[in-house]
Amino acid sequence: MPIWVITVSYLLLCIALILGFVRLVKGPSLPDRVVALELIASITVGLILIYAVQTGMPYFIDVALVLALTGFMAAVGFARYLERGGSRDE
Amino acid sequence: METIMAFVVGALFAASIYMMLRRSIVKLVIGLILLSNAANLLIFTVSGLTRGLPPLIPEGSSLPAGGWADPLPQALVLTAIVIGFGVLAFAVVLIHRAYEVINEDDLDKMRSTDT
Amino acid sequence: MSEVMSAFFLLVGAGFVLIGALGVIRMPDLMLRMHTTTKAGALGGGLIAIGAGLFFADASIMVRAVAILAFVVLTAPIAAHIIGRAAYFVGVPLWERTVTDELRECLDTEKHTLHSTKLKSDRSE
Amino acid sequence: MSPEVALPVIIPFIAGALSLIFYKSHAAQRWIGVVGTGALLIASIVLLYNTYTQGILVMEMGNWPAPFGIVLVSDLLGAIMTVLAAIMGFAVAIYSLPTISKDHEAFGYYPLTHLLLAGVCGAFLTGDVFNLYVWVEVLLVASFALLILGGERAQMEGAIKYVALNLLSSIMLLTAVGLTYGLTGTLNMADLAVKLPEVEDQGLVTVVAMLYLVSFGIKAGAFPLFFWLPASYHTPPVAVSALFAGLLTKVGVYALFRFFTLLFNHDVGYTHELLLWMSGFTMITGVLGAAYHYEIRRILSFHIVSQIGYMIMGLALFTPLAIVGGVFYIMHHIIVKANLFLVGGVVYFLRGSYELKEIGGLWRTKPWLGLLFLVPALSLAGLPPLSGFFGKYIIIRAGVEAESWGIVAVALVVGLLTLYSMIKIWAEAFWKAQPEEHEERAAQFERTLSDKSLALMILPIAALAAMTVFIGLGAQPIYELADAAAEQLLDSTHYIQAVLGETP
Amino acid sequence: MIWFVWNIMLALAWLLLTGNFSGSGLLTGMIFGYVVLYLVALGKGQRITYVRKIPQIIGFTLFYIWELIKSNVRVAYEVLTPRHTMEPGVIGIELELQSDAGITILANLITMTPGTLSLDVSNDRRMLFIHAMYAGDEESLRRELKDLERRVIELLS
Amino acid sequence: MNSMGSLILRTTARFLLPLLLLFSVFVLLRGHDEPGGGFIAGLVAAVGFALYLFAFDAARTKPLLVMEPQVMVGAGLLAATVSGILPVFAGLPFFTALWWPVEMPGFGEVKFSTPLIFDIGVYMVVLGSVMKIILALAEAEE
Amino acid sequence: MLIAVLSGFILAAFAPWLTRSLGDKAGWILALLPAGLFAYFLTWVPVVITDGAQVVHYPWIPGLDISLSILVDGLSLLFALLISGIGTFIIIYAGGYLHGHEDLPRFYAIMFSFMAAMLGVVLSNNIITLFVFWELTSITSYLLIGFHHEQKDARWFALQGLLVTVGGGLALLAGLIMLALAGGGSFELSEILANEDLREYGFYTGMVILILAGTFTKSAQVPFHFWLPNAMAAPTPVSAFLHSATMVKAGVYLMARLNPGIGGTELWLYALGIFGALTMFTGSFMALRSTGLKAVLAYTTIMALGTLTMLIGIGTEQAIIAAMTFLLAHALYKASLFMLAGALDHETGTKDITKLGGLRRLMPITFVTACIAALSLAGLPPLFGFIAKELMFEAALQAPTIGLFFTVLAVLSAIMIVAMAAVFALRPFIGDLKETPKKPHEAPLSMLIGPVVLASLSLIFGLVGFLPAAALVAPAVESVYGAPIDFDLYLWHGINLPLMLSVLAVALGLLLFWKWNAVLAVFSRMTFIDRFGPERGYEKLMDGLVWLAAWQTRLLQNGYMRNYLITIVLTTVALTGWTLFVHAGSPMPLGDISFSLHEIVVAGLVVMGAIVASVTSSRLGAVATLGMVGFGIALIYVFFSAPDLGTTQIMVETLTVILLVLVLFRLPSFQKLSSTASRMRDAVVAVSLGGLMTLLILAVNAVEVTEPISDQLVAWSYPEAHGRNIVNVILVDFRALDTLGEIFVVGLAAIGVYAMIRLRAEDKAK
Ligand code: NA
Ligand code: NA
Repeated sequence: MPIWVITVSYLLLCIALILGFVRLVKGPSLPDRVVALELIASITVGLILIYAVQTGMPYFIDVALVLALTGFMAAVGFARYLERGGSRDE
Repeated sequence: METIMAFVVGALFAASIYMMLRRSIVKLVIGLILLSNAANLLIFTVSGLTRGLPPLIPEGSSLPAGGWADPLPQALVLTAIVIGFGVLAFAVVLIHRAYEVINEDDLDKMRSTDT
Repeated sequence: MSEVMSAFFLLVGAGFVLIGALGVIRMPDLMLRMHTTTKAGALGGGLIAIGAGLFFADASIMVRAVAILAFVVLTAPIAAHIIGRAAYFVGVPLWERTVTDELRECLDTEKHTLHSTKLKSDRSE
Repeated sequence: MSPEVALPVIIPFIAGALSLIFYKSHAAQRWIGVVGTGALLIASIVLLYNTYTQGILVMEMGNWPAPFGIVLVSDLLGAIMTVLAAIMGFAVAIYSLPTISKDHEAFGYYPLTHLLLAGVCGAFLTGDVFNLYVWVEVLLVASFALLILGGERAQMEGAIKYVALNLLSSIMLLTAVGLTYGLTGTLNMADLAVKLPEVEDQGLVTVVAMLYLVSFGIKAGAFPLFFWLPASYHTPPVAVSALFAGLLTKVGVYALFRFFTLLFNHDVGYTHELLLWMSGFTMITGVLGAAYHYEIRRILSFHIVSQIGYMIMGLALFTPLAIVGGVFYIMHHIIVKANLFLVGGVVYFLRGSYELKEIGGLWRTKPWLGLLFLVPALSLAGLPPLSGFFGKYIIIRAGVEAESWGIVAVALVVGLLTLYSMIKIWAEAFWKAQPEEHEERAAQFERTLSDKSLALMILPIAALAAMTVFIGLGAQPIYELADAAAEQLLDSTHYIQAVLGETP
Repeated sequence: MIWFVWNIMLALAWLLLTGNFSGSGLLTGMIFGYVVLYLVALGKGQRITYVRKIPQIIGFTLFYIWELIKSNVRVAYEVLTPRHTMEPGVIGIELELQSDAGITILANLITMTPGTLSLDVSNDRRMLFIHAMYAGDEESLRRELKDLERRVIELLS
Repeated sequence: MNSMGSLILRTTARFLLPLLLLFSVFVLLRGHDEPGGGFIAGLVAAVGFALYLFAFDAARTKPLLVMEPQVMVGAGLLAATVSGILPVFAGLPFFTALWWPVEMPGFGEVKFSTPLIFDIGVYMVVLGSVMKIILALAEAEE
Repeated sequence: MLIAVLSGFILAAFAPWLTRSLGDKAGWILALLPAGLFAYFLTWVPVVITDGAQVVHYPWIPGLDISLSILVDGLSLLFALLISGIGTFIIIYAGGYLHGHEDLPRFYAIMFSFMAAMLGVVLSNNIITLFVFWELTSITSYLLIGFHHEQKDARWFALQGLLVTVGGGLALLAGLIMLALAGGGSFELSEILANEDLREYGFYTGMVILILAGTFTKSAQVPFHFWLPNAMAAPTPVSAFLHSATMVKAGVYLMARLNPGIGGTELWLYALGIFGALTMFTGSFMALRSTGLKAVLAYTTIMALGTLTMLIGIGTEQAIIAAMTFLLAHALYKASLFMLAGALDHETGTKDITKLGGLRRLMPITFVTACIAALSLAGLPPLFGFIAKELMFEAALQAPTIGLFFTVLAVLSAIMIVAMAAVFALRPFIGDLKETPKKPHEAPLSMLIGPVVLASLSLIFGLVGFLPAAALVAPAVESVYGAPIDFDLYLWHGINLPLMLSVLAVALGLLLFWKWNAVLAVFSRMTFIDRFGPERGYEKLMDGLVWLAAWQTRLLQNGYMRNYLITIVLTTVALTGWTLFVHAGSPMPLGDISFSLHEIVVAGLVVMGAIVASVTSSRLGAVATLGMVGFGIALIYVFFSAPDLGTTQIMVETLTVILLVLVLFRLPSFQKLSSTASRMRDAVVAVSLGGLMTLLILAVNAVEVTEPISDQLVAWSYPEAHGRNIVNVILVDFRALDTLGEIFVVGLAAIGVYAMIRLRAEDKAK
């Protein structure tokens, strides 16, 4: 794999990560933050996969697999919180 | 990278201690969670960081190919993560329960057992 | 060849992810932000997985890569649905240029139920 | 291989797991409670006997040779501590039968107790620093859960402080372990004893030692790190308080003894001088806290702190005699302090309060209880010929021999103030007549307490009191034990050789 | 569907027994399991049908991927262009599908297709509420969604 | 109202739970050779049940666990402890790994071992504990 | 011999039962033990006279140099005889005095324990054993002073006596240990005292001060004397025994015992001499002010103790002879007087001398006995007390350097004592019969036998001074002086200065007696004395202690969690940081700072996330950010070759977020609770710890580890442990025990959570 592919991929994902973080911090509503967290989970999947390719170690794909499978649980939790009438002003 | 991680870990320690020093029990427990993460990263960092050499032995070999990251700190951190999870699950529920009993999340108002 | 394909998937995937992230910053309200994350974000992750699977060129790894794609594509809409629904319930404001809102009138926030009758009767009139 | 080294860990583990499986049958849990702790007691006594007769015993878990796997090591200090833990476990198991409510039984009191004991024994026996961290966590979480059984407001408030500060301590321990591995590449204590001196920058070793000092200092309840203890120890059911009082801080003390004899003995002038200061302030602040309070369990809790000071003083003086004194003191104190809590519990069940101002008249109606209180109370204050006197005597003698006049003065004055607190309890709860305004409650409590329950409560108390007297009057064998233990502690070649084989 | 789950179970049992935890092992296990199940079902006088749908599933998947790419391009356009041309809105569409699985699949598909996002189903299951980026042309939007629903119904029949 | 009331989530949970459980068994069994192991596997399974719990409610989730969570914890602890004790009966120290390669006709060699029993114990404890905590919290909330 | 010493303890164990079953006769029968002991000790007298000191050795705790060895010489024998002899009468007396009292059984138990302890003190050859018994006398005495424990005063005074004597005792312990060290390590008195260079010990002064702290408190020397009169809260038999004849003399005993070893220095002379003389004077003066029967006697006891101390301090041949004689004389008359005081109190119902009068006809035996004993107290011929006082004057006159000081104080004391002796012996009996709470009549035999016998002995010994001189005093003097002295005791010494002083004292004393009412009137206006006495000091000390305890405890254990945390964190930073800068010598290289883009971005975001989480005002925002930090850390694990860690971190993070969300549901939102100043302070504290950790990592990272144990684990993983995932092999095989503990932690947490939540549910149900 050409190194520039890896570098560019990393670069794109890192920018995405920073943007996601900005939304996470800014909110303004809790669902906004949760959406940002979801996105960050996706980005994390991407980063892990790129890393697997970079190092040629397929083992790391399993980490991404687990994250892909369970990453949305946090969102479900937050949603449950909101639906049950948790504090909305944040 | 160890040097950078040293600062990252330091920052995590600082942030978590700062958080634990707030008056809210929620922040206390979030601070503890963060602190636990900080300690795990510290262990991971001080025994040296190795890129791309997971301690896994490929088929047909009896040693990891091309060297390995020290597996022992990894095992320690894994144990510590799990222990931390158990302990903090307890702590999280404790503050929940404490709030129900005391109806107060301000630590400054939880002084009856001391004085 | 497979390396080129792999690189292509990786780059496109990463690009999509970035677009999703840009959307999350640029879009004016929560619902619109979710449009970008569920689509671009999720697909981007999935594409990268395919790219990685191609790179290793191993059946078992490819199976996992496809599984990642499948999981991402499967769970992203669920998450979007569940967050969107919750956000709607708690009244996260919509962008001011939103044209219609048919859900609002069907929602009974007290009982936490959503009924279809009101809307239908409106339409049948 | 010596499988008996692992039994004190395995037995309570199995008992705990079985209690969980039979969680619906309280009767089964009680039986498992008594039988399990009884078996633990037997196993630990066997272990101590074998260790005394055969020397340091080592068990290489998983058949992986040290220092690569985890070893359990029974030297005399470890074996002694294990026996004490088992004694406490057994005594409290019996005391629990009449005093632990159905609710608590339903929510895991028995499994928690077993696992607490497992954690404590594991901590005493392990020869691996990370494994020590694991055991500390086991006992800590068990203690968390025991602490909140009942769910009272005070318990919650106490538990928050207890949990937060103890977790902080554990995290420091974890950090220290990580740094230790980073410095030496090993976790085995014997191996560390070999490799730490080889570290080029010995100052760095001292730095790590400081982290251990703080972490174990918190666990031990030493000054200025003890806050969690007086904030929480008086809140759980009294059987739990007794168990905690006897065991938990002693794990910290044990660890200090282990680490600051085996591993960190390279700069005694610095590290142990710090320990000495720590011990002095611990004694004073603890005893003054006790002087301030008028609630039996709070008084006793602060005394735990102050007594810890004596043990640390033994370690800090770091002469053979001082270490003997420290070990002796630990043995004496575990039994005495737990017993005082147990007596306090009886007082509560007879009077309905722990507040000294609300109770009285017990010397008139229950003179035997008075004697059973006086034995541990006067022992705690260090009056002869009870166990506490000999502990204090050895330590003070070591202090005089070392010409550490300041700490000797502190130790003596604190002894007097300890007596003051104990006499306060005695004068108020036993001598003073029952205050009339609380007479009704007292009478009601006394009526409700059945003879059988009382007998089950008194049984362990009397047994522990007998031990207190025995350790006093028959101090020679106990001294010999402590002496042998101290010899092993001070000459780490025994330990290293036993664990690593012929190459120290 | 239950047969499918059983099939996966058997495949895993195969993995366990052979100790070969790899993709090829899984594939072998699936085939092996399918054969066993087929025989069992025969014995019970039932037929396992999901295999016959494989071409249909593949076809649907391709369609779906196409939709996915379209939606992404559209989102990308919206994100990358400086001015927003969206006319978002929440609309309800009536459902023909009544099965849980059907509704769920449809809702997910809607979410992943261009410009639409499923929000919720009414409690009586008659109506699916969606958020659309381009709700200005409501009629064509409804048509598209109906088309999608038809495909799902076909798939599940 | 007990569940989140989302039909979509309920359907998904019904589908994802077995998938996650299978995946968890997969992760458990190959843990000795590739990333995974009892702990991760237990958490994956727990996440599956948690999803089910969020979609439905505690009453409908509990029966799926087959046994009471605390019994599962106890059994797991016992299994792990016993796996450590077994070698003692063979005259070996605690926790010495015992391997029983079993030649199964037609399947090749299958390796049972005490570390495997141990890992299964870990799996049960983790799953049981997490479920116990989450169920208790959910029940309290309901 | 050992059985003799310990027999009291054995009897004490059975005494309650015996007392109950023996009924009225209990006192008489129980007294057989001390009587037997007395006889037994008498058999030792010839042995000691002919063969000198005897040491009997019994092992106890050889490892700690503690033995039960017994030293029988003149001094210990004199004390043992007094203890058992007077004890016999006290036991009989108590049977009458506390007749029918419900607590008599436990009284006897404690009394016998006390007696045994006292015997132990005087007979122990091992100084630690001596100390053991010493402290036992304090504790038993405490229980006896607080006999009427429902009374607040009794409890307070009991505590006072205990704290003073035990406090001194603790100093004594240190002193005794030093004594042993000074003597080359032996803890046996017989060996220590044989040592010539005890006085050369480097810490001689400290040692003496510590020992004297013990003896002065026990023997009620100024300024510790105040506890003794207060101890009169005890029943009279106790006062008679403990506070006159025996326990308070333990201090005197020890000074006398150690005199040959550490006495004879200037320090010894001035410390004992001056404090003793002042005590003597204070006791006499306070006696003069008192109107209570027991108070008068208590103060005269203080006088006697002071006198004895002074004499031991003077340390000349004459002084030692005087001391031992005085000791014997005092024991005889004081026990007698106390028992008589008790009889008066018991029969009349009052202790106030001014309320008594004209009892000579109703209580003739008491009257006569009182007169004899009082004469001895006053030091008039032909009583033994006279001999003692003459010797005392002579010793004072001959004392080195400050003899005049001693003499003046001795005479002044003597004057006052004569007056009080007269008051005691005459006021209750002569004049008109006064109305008393109880109808008075003669006390029963049990209460009279003691005083009569002892008073008679005072008379007999006075007349035939050679008898006690040869048998009792001389061997004791030899022990105390360290060498035999040839002397004899007789009433008539010729007309010399001491005699003149005696005459003067008696004359002035009688004058004082005559004017006693006037004297009392003057004293009653001098209440200011009470405001400055050492007892006020004790009370102030106790108040101060309580205040200090409250102040300190509120300061430290203030209930504010963050103060606890700050203290702990700052302690860590101080200890570790200081050590790092001062002790860690190596320079701190910056180490590996190479990094890749993705690493630095992730690391940066982890830090940013942590900071945001800690300052955000949104709780769930903090939780979400925490989730992101978790993912970031998982990425770091992955980037540095730890796939298992990454996976675990992700799963744990997910579950943590779920838990937090489940729990936070009920908790209130964050409020801004702390001030900017406290935020700044907290930030400084937090950053100091963070910085420290950074430094630690850098320092440790610079250390190269050549052969970590993990290399061996990697090598074994596949061939030996049959696993390709080394981390997993470590977890389930190499370090399975860790994992076992770990899952127990998880299981325990689950039980705890369940208990917390379900208990509440049940509470609600109730
Ligand atoms: Na204590
Ligand atoms: Na290093």
